[in-house]
Amino acid sequence: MSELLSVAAVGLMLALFLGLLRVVRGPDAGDRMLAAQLIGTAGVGVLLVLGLLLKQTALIDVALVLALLAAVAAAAFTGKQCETGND
Amino acid sequence: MIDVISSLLIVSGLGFYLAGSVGLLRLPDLYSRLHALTKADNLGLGLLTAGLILQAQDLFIAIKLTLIWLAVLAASAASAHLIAQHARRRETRT
Amino acid sequence: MMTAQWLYGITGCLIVALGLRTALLHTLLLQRVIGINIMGAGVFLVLIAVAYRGPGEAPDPVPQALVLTGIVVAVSATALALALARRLAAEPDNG
Amino acid sequence: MNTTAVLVFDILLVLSLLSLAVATLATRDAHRSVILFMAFGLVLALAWGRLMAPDVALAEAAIGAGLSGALLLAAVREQPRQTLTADTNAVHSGNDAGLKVILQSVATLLCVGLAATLSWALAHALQSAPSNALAQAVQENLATSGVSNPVTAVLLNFRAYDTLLELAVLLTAILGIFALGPARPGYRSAGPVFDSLAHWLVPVLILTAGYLLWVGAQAPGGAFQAGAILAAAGVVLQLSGQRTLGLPQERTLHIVIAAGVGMFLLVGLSLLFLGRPFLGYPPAWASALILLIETAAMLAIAATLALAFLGGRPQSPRLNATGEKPAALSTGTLRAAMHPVRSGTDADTNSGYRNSSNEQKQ
Repeated sequence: MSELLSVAAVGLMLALFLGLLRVVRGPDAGDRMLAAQLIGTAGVGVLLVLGLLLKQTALIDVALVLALLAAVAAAAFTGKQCETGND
Repeated sequence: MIDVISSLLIVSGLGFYLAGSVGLLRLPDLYSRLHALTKADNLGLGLLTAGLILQAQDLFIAIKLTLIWLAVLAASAASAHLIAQHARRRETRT
Repeated sequence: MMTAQWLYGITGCLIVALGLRTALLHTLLLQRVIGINIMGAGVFLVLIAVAYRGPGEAPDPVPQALVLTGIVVAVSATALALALARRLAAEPDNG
Repeated sequence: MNTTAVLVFDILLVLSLLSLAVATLATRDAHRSVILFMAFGLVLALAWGRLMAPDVALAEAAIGAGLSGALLLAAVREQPRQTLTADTNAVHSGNDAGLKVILQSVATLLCVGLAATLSWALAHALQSAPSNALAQAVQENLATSGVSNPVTAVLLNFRAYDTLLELAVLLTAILGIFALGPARPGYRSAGPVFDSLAHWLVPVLILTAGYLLWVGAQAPGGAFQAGAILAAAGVVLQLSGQRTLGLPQERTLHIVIAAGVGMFLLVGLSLLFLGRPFLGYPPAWASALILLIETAAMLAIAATLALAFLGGRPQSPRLNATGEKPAALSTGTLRAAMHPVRSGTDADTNSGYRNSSNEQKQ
């Protein structure tokens, strides 16, 4: 089983790496943020798999924090400031 | 038996992840990328956590994994909407 | 087993150099702040790589505690630097 | 565990880190750079998890991937791109091109030298037999420290002085931010989806913070991680239009900010008074005292980081009381507040004044 888990970790890391290309390439800020969200979700997957693989249950907590803070980052990205007025 | 089911779930979850990444890279514009990513990603993580829950013997861990999946589901639905809204705002402004 | 230490440690060294170069040379103020942050991340990477003892082994907790302290200090220093930059931009002479 | 798979995993992770660092630093667009930096923090959290440092991974996930990104985004968004980010050019533009090239190559050489020296030091550290003296000392004394998570034991017992001084650094930073000017204008809600996100995210963040604080004694977690996550809850509240971040006002707020250092000193001095060394907890009380200090530290860290997101001294409620909605302060008003005498000569500032006085009338 740990064989499969380590392969899964590599696969998830590969998905993350592909997402990185989009973050770097853009072209728009929205594209980058979207790809950052993908990296977040892939990161959650990697942490969950690593947690079982390395027998570190604490990594599940890290995954939870990562998932929540990715939402905070998206909120910060789209937050509207008062002074920007009426759009 | 459980191992087989769990392996299948994990592998198919992985497939969805990779499909999401490829979609993110290959699709032409932001809105279609949004659609590819959020669907594939949530399902990918869902299947992955389902597979991992079968592996984890601990009930507490199983509950936590489910909670994480639910959190990601809600968060990514909201953030996908927000990013699309943001892009749309910028588009209409210019 | 120890390849991981080398891999992450050397990466940390490279990241320190990259961050420092930006902090010294970049013309944009915000980029300099980010450069210093990335330089810090490189230092953390070196420290955590040294603390690593292989899979399944308990790592050295002292460098980990140092890095934990470092992360929190770095974010507060970043906040102060951003406030300084904001004040700088608000000065009519520089704005 | 498959060693090749682990190696491939490590190489992919390291490559991601390096390429993100390069991309973050190479771009000249501040907004892009910030998003890349957030992605860098995310991947870094994975590296900490991989290197068996879950305590650090928790802090990085909260701070590197979320909080500092939010801080930087707010800084970028506030002003037109040029004003915040341009113009350290003035420093360089006086020199001719040749001198600039020399300066750049000297700096680059310096950085290469630094990387080489660091690598040499690293090689030295890794090749000599790992000195486990400190780790062993921690392990031997863990039983009397009052907690069973070694990192928490180091932070709050064995090297409590460091943590006390760290909290003092945080306090100094927030006082510096207060001294630099008033807070930036607030946010308004970005629509119903945003609101519903905030509605469940804030309570879940608070709950997670409490869980991590409590669990920090036996497992990865503790005051820093919990404080950062609580601060993230404050940031979300602020983004959804709450000016006060759910924080108490004025005097109570000042007490909360100083709570970490204050509780540390209180405990340390009381122990001194009772004939123990400063911060030398009696083993029987250690875990209770640590929890007490950690709770105060969490509140202080959360308040400090959430206020840091405001970017300045919070406005006194009097200012907001005149308008029906929170007063929208433009950059012009910020300038006016800073330079009341010069404001008459500056056209930009004038318009800022007019805008804000119009708003007050409405």
